[in-house]
Amino acid sequence: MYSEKVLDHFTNPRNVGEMTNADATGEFGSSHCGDTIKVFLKVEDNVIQDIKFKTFGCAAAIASSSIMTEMVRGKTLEDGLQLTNDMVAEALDGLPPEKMHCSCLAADGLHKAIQNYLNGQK
Amino acid sequence: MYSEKVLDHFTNPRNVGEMTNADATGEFGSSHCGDTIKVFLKVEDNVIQDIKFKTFGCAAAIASSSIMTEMVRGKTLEDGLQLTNDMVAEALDGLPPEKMHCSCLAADGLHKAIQNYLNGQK
Amino acid sequence: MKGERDVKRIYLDNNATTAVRPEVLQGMLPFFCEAFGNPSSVHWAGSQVSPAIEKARGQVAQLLNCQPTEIVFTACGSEGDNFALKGTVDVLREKGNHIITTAVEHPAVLDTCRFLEKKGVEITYLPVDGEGRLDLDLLERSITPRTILISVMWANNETGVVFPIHEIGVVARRHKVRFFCDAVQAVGRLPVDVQKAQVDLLSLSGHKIGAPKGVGALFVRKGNPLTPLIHGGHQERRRRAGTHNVPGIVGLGIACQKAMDELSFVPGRMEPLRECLQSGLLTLVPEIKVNGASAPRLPNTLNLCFAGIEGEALLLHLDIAGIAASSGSACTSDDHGMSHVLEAMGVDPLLGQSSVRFSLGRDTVAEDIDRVLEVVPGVVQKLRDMSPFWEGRACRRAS
Amino acid sequence: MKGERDVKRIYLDNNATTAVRPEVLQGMLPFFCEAFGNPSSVHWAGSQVSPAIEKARGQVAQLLNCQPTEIVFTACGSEGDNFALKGTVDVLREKGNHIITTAVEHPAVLDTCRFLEKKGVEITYLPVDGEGRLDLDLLERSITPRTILISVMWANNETGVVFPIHEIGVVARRHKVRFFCDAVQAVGRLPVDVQKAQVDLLSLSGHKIGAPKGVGALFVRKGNPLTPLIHGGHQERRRRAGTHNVPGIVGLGIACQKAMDELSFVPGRMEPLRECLQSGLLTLVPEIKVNGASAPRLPNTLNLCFAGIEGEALLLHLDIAGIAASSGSACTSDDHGMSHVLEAMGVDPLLGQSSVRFSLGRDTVAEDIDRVLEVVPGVVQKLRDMSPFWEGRACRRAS
Ligand SMILES: Cc1ncc(COP(=O)(O)O)c(C=O)c1O
Ligand SMILES: Cc1ncc(COP(=O)(O)O)c(C=O)c1O
Repeated sequence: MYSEKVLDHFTNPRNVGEMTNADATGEFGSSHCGDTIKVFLKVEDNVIQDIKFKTFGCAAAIASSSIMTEMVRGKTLEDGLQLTNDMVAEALDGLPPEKMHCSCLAADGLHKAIQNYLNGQK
Repeated sequence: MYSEKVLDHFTNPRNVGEMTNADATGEFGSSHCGDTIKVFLKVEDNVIQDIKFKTFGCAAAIASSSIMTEMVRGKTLEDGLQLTNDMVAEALDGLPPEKMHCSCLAADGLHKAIQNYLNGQK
Repeated sequence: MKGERDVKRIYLDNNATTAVRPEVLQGMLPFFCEAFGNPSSVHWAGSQVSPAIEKARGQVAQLLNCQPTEIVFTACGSEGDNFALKGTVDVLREKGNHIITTAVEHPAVLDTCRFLEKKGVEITYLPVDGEGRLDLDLLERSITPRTILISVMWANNETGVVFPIHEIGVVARRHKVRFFCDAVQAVGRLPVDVQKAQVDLLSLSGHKIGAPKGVGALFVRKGNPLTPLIHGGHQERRRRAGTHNVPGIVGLGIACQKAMDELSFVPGRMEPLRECLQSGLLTLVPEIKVNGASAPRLPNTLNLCFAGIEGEALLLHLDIAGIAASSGSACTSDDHGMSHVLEAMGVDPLLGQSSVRFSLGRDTVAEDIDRVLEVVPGVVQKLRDMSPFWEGRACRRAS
Repeated sequence: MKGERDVKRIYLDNNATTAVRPEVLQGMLPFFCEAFGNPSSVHWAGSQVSPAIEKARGQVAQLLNCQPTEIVFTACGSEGDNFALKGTVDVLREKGNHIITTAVEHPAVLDTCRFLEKKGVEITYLPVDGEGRLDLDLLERSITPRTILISVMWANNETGVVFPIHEIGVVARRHKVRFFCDAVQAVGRLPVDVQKAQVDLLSLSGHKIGAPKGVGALFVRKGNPLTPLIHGGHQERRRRAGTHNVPGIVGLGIACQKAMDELSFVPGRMEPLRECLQSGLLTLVPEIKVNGASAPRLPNTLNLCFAGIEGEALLLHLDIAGIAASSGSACTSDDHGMSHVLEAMGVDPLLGQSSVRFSLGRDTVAEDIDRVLEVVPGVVQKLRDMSPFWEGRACRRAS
């Protein structure tokens, strides 16, 4: 059902945890299934220096969250905003069709955090 | 499905055939299934001296016809009239429930022949 | 009743059911005690099993030339027939309430139609001619704006008569009427291609093609919604609830695969044997009638009437000689009276009672046919000799 | 996904399905390739087989304490449920159109009720309390002169909660309302006696008791006519058409026989293991909730909520450790969101998403339970550590 990549990120999720000195946080809950992500960002010079997450959800949601953090760490905020759930799913070598919606969680949580950061700077 | 007795009378029916010099004949067809018997009687002193039959029908009908002839040969006409389909079925060690109606054929055909004989004598 | 222990058993009742093919059973075996999971489960026990279901779905789809998603697994041919008819009536109730079928369908279709008739559905039962053939023009003329379904079997189970499914498909498409075909007897014996035939729904049953009893399939063309017959769980994309019959489905897949592999030669091997049986009987036994003789027929089916005798009595004699055949459909063999199929063909009621069906299988060999030809004339003679309807014809026979 | 090759596989999902018992498979084997006949056929191939069907019917009847003629073989529990509900609605349409059921039935009942509702049947879905229990008074008060059926399951598949079937039977009899019981989860785990329970219809499914998938049975009390779900041939006294699934039926018979033999000790062996699992988890893992803890429950079922985490993620971790369990019913495990059973029990929606069901089988041993107790605390901790809903509770856990 799940790819090796999903299983890897599910069993050994990267960048799990909280950040006490985050520059921004974003929380996103899927209305579809109740899955929820919380994203913590450390930003410097428009670049995501550090990122952490906490996720409540199924394996697909957890793996998506984990790989998302790897995909955007060290990238610019613009890069982060351009991350799509398809990119997340693809990086995981695909997700079962009925689990595709779980990949949104990761991208949407990230976008929320970036927006919060940008709003805070204004 | 069928008893050994039925199979025996079906494969080796007794008294099959016609009788050119019969004292009476009787034909009976079941309205239920189209099975038909023709009974030939030779009567002397109120006793069934000889009996033959021809039957169109399933194994139960043929076996009933055959055993019926054995049951009444040498018996009086009154005995013959008292023969019931239950007696026929019993003599065959029973018939499957859905085949019970086939045993009527034999008794009814016999009764018809006896009635014809008695009517002819009147 | 049983064939004697020392006689060779010859099975010529393959339209009633077939033996499970050994390779089918082999393929099924791991799914009883080892890979026993519920394919709907996400853990190892389920995920061991769900690919096997999907593989089987692909195998069935390939045989019918459709998409795997268009296959719904069922428990038998009868379920598929009920599902197609009742499901269509429910879902197209707005559109109309008229069904066109034939007088010679299997009871799973006919009885369902009679049930639906009681619920207010109008049913046209198309007649057949003396050879069991449909009148295609009459079919087309029977279509009204309220017609929601045409239900015609691919091949008749009793006589083997094959209907012009491709032509009916054209008519159905032209009038935009949904077309259901009960192909239970045709699958594996004829090429059954749902694209060429333009059918929208098509039922098949595993046990007629070397898969086990208890499994079947319904092809449901994409875009043809159907109300489930069995509501409940999400199985089969919510079209048929109930835990999957995993071993049965796996077996059905393998049987379809095998049928596909063998379609080029197995039917071609059966037909000459059937011809040999037919011409042999016609030569050896006077006053017999081959039902549907001049219609296109399944390569394996021979249905005959033996004037003057009753079919079941003949069957029992054959049985004692080790030969399994059937009178009409196995489903009605404990009913007396004539088969509805022969009745629709206008066969004389008395003659109709003498019908016997021989249906060959892929394992049937020439020696089996020889043996039948050896046995039948004698027992027919014996029964005719004791039949009140044969008197006076004795001479004819002798000539 | 699969358990690692080197971990011992522990199957604790017996409410989803069970492995076929070896003695059941052994008994079935002759009926695939050798005794393959159609039991409706009169020749040797059929008569070899029909006694086996009747033997199995007797075995099922004995387990339920009814007459063999009151058993109708089906393809699965879902078919039995649909048959009982739709067949009753059709046959008692004159009498009324109200059905009383519960909010926690299996989808095979609930979905069928929703379908019937769309057809104008009035359905009362009785609520349950926080422990999953019914209010018997409310049930009785819900009966109207138009009530034609009470449909209550014997035991709930998700929580194992057992309903007071005998008391409901008394109420149904008193009001002369037909009573159907989905006993799919109860059969083989509790004594199920249709006379004591005074039920009129009762469904069971083979694959929950060591028989194969693809076979089930419906008890239909004499004098309770039921419109067939599958019309067609004369099988099952015209109550269910379709060629008999001979091997499946034989297997069901043997499984019922075994269940009968073992009823005195197998459930009694499972219950302490379940208690051990329950108390072990309650000790080792903080903030968990046993669903239905104070209601009477099946001896093999344990349903828990693990606050702060999502059930499927926990299941996958267990799966990787070789442990097969399930979240709610296997039938809905690919649905997200809370089970309708826990919802009806008023479980908080977030908590409801964390539910996991362990269901023991006759082969479960103490080592299996030990292993689960070894694995669960760690993975729960791991998931809670990454859950945004667990923050701030970390201290509580540590205490
Ligand atoms: C209570 C209950 N009823 C009905 C069913 C349906 O049984 P089957 O899957 O055999 O159709 C199940 C099985 O999940 C069940 O647990
Ligand atoms: C043409 C036809 N349709 C339907 C059926 C019913 O199939 P099953 O017995 O698998 O339900 C049969 C089998 O006798 C058949 O020959």
